[in-house]
Amino acid sequence: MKSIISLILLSVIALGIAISLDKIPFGVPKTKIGDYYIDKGREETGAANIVTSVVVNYRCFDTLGEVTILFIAAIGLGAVLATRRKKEKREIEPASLVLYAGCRFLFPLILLFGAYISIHGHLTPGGGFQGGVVVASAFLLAYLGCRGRRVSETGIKTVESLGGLVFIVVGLVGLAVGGHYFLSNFLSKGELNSLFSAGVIPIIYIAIGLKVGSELTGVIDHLVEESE
Amino acid sequence: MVSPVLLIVVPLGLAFAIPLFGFISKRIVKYIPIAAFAFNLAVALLLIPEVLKHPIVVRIGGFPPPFGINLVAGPVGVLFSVLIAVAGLLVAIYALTYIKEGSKEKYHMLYLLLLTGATGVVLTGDIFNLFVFFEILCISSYALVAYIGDRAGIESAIKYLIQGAVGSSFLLIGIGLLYGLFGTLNMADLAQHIESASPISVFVPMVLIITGLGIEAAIFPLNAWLPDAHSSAPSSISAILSGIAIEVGLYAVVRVIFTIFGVSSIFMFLVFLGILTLLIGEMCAFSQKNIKRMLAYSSIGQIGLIVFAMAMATSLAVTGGLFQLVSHTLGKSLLFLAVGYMIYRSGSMEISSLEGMGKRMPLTSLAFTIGAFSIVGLPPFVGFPSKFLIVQAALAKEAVLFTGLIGLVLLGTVIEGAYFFRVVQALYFKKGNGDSERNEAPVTGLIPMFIFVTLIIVIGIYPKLLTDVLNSAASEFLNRIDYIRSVIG
Amino acid sequence: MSLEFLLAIAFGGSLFTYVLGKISSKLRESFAVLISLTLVVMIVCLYGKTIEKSFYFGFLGLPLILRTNMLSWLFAIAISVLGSLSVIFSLSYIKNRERADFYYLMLLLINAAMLGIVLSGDLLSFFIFWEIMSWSTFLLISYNRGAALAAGMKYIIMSTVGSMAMLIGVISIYTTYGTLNISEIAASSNLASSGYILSILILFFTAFGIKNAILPFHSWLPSAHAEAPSPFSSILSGILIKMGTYGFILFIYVIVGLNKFLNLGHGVLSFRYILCILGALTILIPTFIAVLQDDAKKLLAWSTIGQAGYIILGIAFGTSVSVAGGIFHFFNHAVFKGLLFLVVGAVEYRTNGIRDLNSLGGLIKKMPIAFIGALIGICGLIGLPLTNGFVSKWLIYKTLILEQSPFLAFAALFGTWGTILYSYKLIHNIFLGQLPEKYRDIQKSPFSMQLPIIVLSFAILLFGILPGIPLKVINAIGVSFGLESLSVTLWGIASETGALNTINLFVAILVGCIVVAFIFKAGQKAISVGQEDNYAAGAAIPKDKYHYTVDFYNPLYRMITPYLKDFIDAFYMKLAGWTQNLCSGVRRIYTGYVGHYVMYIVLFVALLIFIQVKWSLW
Amino acid sequence: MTFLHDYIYYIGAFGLIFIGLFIMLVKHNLIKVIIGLSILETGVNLFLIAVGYISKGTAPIFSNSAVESERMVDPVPQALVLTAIVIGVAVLALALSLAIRLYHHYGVLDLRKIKEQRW
Repeated sequence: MKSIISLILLSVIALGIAISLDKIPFGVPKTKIGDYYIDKGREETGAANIVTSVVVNYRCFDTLGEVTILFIAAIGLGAVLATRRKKEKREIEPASLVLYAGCRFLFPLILLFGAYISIHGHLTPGGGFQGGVVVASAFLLAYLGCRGRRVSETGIKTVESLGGLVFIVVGLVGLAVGGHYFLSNFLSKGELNSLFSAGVIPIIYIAIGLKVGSELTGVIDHLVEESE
Repeated sequence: MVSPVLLIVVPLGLAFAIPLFGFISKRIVKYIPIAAFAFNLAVALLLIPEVLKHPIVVRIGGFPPPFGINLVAGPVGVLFSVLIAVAGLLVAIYALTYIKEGSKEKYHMLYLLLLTGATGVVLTGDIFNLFVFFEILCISSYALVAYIGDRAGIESAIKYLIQGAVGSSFLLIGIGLLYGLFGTLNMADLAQHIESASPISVFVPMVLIITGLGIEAAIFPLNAWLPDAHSSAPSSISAILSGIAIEVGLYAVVRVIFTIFGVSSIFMFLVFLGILTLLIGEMCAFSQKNIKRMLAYSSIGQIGLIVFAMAMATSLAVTGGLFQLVSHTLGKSLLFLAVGYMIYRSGSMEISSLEGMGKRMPLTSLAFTIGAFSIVGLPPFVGFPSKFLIVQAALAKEAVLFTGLIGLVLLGTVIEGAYFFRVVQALYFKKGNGDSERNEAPVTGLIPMFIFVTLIIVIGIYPKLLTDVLNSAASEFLNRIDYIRSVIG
Repeated sequence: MSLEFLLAIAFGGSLFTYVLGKISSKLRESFAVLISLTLVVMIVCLYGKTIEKSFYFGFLGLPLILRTNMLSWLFAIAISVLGSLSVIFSLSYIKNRERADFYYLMLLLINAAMLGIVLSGDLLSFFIFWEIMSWSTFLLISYNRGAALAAGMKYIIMSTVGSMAMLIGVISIYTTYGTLNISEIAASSNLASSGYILSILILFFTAFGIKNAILPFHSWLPSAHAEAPSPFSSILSGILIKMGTYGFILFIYVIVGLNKFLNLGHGVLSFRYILCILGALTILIPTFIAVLQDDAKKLLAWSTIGQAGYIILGIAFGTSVSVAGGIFHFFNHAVFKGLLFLVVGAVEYRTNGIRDLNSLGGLIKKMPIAFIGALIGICGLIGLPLTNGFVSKWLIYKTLILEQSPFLAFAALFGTWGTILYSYKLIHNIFLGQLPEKYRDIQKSPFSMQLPIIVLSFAILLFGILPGIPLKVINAIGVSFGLESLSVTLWGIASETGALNTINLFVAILVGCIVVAFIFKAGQKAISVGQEDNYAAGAAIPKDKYHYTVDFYNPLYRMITPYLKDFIDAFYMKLAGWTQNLCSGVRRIYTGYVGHYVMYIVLFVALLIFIQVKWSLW
Repeated sequence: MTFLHDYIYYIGAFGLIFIGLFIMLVKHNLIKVIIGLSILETGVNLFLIAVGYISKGTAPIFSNSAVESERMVDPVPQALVLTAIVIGVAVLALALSLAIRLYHHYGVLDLRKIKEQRW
C-alpha cells in the first residue's frame, strides 16, 4: 500500500521534472558563464585547470563554506560519538607482519601522492579536496594495518585549525591589499601551466588539502575508536 | 568603511581558531563566541545607516556579479545580521554557565558555525552559495541537537537529519534545473532572466527549492522535525533554532519567491499554507504537557503567521511580517532561555513540574511571563505592534477573504493565549511540590534574559526604532527591479 | 494638571510600590495609599475641564491621544475613589498573605490601566490600556489559587476573544477612516454606510459585552468575581466590568452618534432593540440565578450581571432620561456593589475565608459596622427610596413606562423582585439568625476595613437624598451627546410627566418611620431572646443542630431551578472540551515515524506539481 | 530510441534519485534509509554533471597552452558537484555516527520502533 502511494507520488514528481527538463536539452552548450570561465579563466586566475579556477577563485566562497561543512561534520561526529563513556581498552590483535610492513611502506608514498595532488590542483585534475582524501586514506591504511597506532588528536586539531585559518587569512589579506575584495587573487599570476602560477590558488589548495586530510583523518579516528 | 564580508569571515575564522585557543587555555574558549558576535553586532550596526541609503554589493574575489559570488548587504541582510548577532551574543553569554556537559569546545565551535551559516544565508546573493551556507546552518544544527547525546536528542537529530537531507537534495535538484535553464547562479541574474522561460518549466524548480528551504522554515507539512529537535536540544540551542534558524529558513523562502521568481500567483497558496501552519502549530501546542514541545509548536504557529503576512505581499504586510519575525526571535529566544534554567532546576520538562517556580526563580519566571505575553501579542510588549501591523495589512486588502483569514489568525492567538496563560498560572499560582527554596538562575543566565526583556519592552513601546529598517527591508523584498539593478548595475 | 503626568504617576506608582515592597511592607502600604489618594485628588482637580492632546508619536506613526471630558471624568473619579478605598481595605485583608507586593502592583496597575482607558482619546491607546487591564486582571484573579485558576483561565480566554474582536474593529476603523482619534472618527462616521457601522459595532460590542458580562457573554464573571480577592472583587464588579459600559457609551453616543445608532435596522430587528432585549434578559435570568447561590460572592457576582443589565438597558434605550438612568446606575452600582463586596470581604476575613451562606449567620452583633454597611448596600441594590439606587432605577422605569415598552419594563420590575429576594438572603444568612458556635469569638473588623465601608455607605445615602450632585454631571454628559437636557435640581428631577423630589420622600419616610416606631414602642409585647435561645416543640434545641439559613428559599428553588440552568456556560465548556479533543487529534499527524515525515515532504512536492500540471493554477 | 539516447544521463540520474527516495519512503531500517539518502545524493550529483555536459566536450583543463578552447564542458557544475559531494559526505558521516549512537540507546535500528519523540 505504502509503496504504491510512494510510486504514485514519485511518478508525479518525475512527470514535473520531465516537463522542466524538456527545456534543458542534453549535451548542448547553454551557459554563458561557463563559456566566460573557459575564455577568460586563464587570464584572470592564471590556472590551467578551469574547474580549479572556478572552485578556488570564482566561487571560492562556496569552497570556504564547503571546508566549513566538512569541519562541522568532523566536530559534530566527535561531539556525537564522544558523549559515551570511554570503555576499557580491549586487547587488540596486531596485524600480520606482511600487512604491517606493507602499510608502513605505502604510508609515506600515499602521503606524497596526496601532497602532489593538492599542490598541482591548478594544473591537473585534482586539488585540495582530492589530495586531502588521499592523505586521509593513508591514515586509514595505517589504522587498518598498524592497529593500535593512533594519530594524536592535538595534531589533527592543530592542522585542521591552521588550514582553515590560512584560507581565511589569505582571504583577508586579499581584502586588505588586493583591490579590497575578499579572497582576491593578489599574488602574481605567473606563467600558465607552471607550478608557481595562479597566485593564491596553490596556497589555498594546500591549506584545503591539509584541512581536508586532517578532518577526514579525525572522522576516521573517531569511527575507529567507536568500533574498538 | 567596513565590509559586510567580515560578518561571515570573522566568526568563521574564530571558529577555526577555537582549537588553537583551546591549547592556550580551556577557559578562554567559551568567550570566543561572545567576542565574535559582539564584533558582528558592532559591524552590522555600523552598516545600517549606509545600507538604508543603498545596498552594499560585495564581490568576493573581485569578479563582477554573474561570474563571481557576491554578497548583497541590503536592509534585509543587515537587519537579519543584527538579529543574528544580538541573539547569538546573548545566547552565548547564557551558555557560559549553562553548558556544563560534553565537550564545550565542540559546542562553541558548532554554535559559532551555525550562526555564521545563518549570516551567510542572509547576506549571499548567489543561490548555490545560499545552499552551501544553508547546509552549514543545517548540519551544525543536526550536530547540536544531538549534542547532549541522550535518547531524545539522538532520535530527534537523526529524524531532523533525514528530513533535512531530503530537503537539501530537493533544493540541489532545483538549483541544478535553474542552472540548466538559465545558465547562471546569481540570484539577480536569475531574476532578470526568469521571465524568459515558460512558466511551467520554472515552476518545478521553484517548488523544489521552496520545499528544500521550507523544511528549515517549518512550513506546515514539512515541519515534523521541528518539535522533536527544538524540544530535545539544549535550551540555549533551542533558543537559537527557534529564534534564528527557522527565521533564516523563512528568509530564504521569501527571498527566493520574491526576488528570484517574482511570481504573484503562488502567494494565495502561501497565505493558506501560512494559516494552516499557524492553526496546526497552535492546536498542537495547546495539548502539550512538555513545556519545550509546547514552545516548539508555538514556534510553528508563529512561523505560520509570518508566512501569512509575507505572502500578502503588500509593503505593509511584509513590514508586519518582518516585525513579527523580530518579535518572535526576541520572545521565543527569551522563553527558551528562561525555560532552560527552570528545567535545569526542576529536572523535568513537564509543565506540572514547573509549578511554584514563581517562588523558586522569581526573576526567571518574570522573564518567562514577559516573553509569553509578548508572543501572544499583548501590549506594551513587542508582539503587539507586529501583530497590529499584520492585522492592519490584512484589513487593508479590503477583501472579505482576508478579513475571514485574519479572524482565523486571531483565533489562533486565542488558543496561543490559552496555553501560555496556563503556564503562567502554573508558574505563579500553583503550589510546587518539592522544595521551595529560592534558587535563582545564575547571573550569566539572567543578564541575557533581561536584555531580551528590555528589548521586548523598549521596542514594544517605541517601535519606531525598527520601523525604518523594516520598511526599507520590505521594499527591498518587493522591488525586485531595484534589487537586480543594484547587483548587476 | 496634565493627563500624561497623571498616568505616569499611576503607572510609575504601581511599579514603585512593588519595589518598595521589597524593602519594607509598611512603606509599601503607605505608599500605595498615598498614590491612590493622590490620584483621587488629581482627578477631582480635573473636574469640568476638557483637554485633548497627543502625548506620543512613536507608535507606528500613530499619535496616541489623551483627553478628558465629563464622561471620562465621571468614570475616572469612580475608578480612583473605589480604587483607593479598596487599597485601604486591602491593608488588613492582604496583610499576612504571601506575594503581597505582587498584589499591590497588580491592583494599582489595573487602576492605572482603567484610568488610561477612560482618559484615552484614540482607539489605539484605548486598546493598549484595555489589554494591559485584561492581563493584569487575569493575574490578580488567579491570585487566590485553587479554584481561582480555572476562573482566571475562563476570564482570560473570553477576554482575549473580545480583545481580538476589538483589535479587528480598531484596525478596520483605522484603514477606513485613516485615523484613530475618537473625535475625528466621530466627525467622519456619518459618511460610513450602516452596514459598515453595524459590523464595527458588532465587533466592539463583543469585546464590551464580554467585559460587561451581558448575556450570552457572562459566563466568566461568576467564578472570577467569586474567586478573586475580595477588595479586588469590589473593583472588578464595581468598575472593571463597567469599562464595557464605558465602551458602549463611547460607541453609541460619541463615535456613532445617537441618530445613526437608532437607524441601524428596523423594528424588532433594530440594533437598539436587540441590545435592549439582551439587557432585559441580562436582568431577568442572572437575577434569579443569584437567588439560587449559596456562596456570598457568587451571589453578588450574579447580581452584578443582573445590575449590568439595567445599565445596558438604560444606555441602549436611548432617551435622555434612560441614558441618565443608565449612567447613574453605573455610578450607583459601583458604590453599592463595591460596598457589598467589601462587606463580604470583611466577613470572609474574620471567618477565615468562609463565604458559604449556609454556614454563616448571626454576625450582626459581632460585626455591627459590616452589618450596617450591608444593610445600606442592599437597600441601594434593591432601590429603596432615599438610596441612590432608587433614583437611577426610577429613571429607567420611568422611561420604559413612558415609552411604552411593556416587556422591558416588566423585565426591569420583575428583576427588582428577584433582587429583593437575594439581597434579603444575603443579609439574613450572614448577619441575622443564629450565631454558629464556631463564630463565637469573632472580632470586629479592623478599622482599615471599616473606613471604606463607612465611606461607601455614606455615599449611598448622600446620593440617595441629594441625587442632584451626580445627576448634574450626568446631565452634562447627556447634553454633550446631543440629548435634551433634564431639569436637574439638587433634590431630584423636575419634569412634566412626574417629578422626583427626594426631600418630599425624605419627609414622608421620616414621618412614616416615626409613626411605625411609635406604634412599635407603644404596642410592644414581644419578648427579646438571645441569639441562641431556640426552642422547638417546647424543647430547647442544641446549638448547631438547627440552622435555618440552609435552603433559605426552598420552595422557590424547586420552582425555578429547572428553568435556570446556565446552559450558555455549559455550551462554552463543551466548546472548550471539543477544542481540546480536536487539538489532541490534530497533533497525531506527527506520528513519530520518520517515513511518514518524508512522505509528507514528497506529498507536498507532488501535490504542488500535480495541481500545476493539471490546472495550471500558478 | 533517440529519446533514450538524448536523455539517458538524465534518466539515469533521476532513476537514482527516485530509487533513493523510494528507499527512504518504504524502508524501515535506519541504515537502509541512510543508504537511500546516499543513492539520492549520488543521483543529484550525476544530474548536476549531466546538466553541464556538452557533447564530445573535454575536461576544462588547458594542459597545453597552444590548444584552443573548443568543446570544453561547462566547468561550473563540476565545481558545484565538488561542493555537493563534500556536503553529502558530511551529512553521511554525521548520519552514520548518529545511527551508531541511536543503536546504543535503543538496541534496534527499526525506525518504526524509534518513536519516543512524537505528537
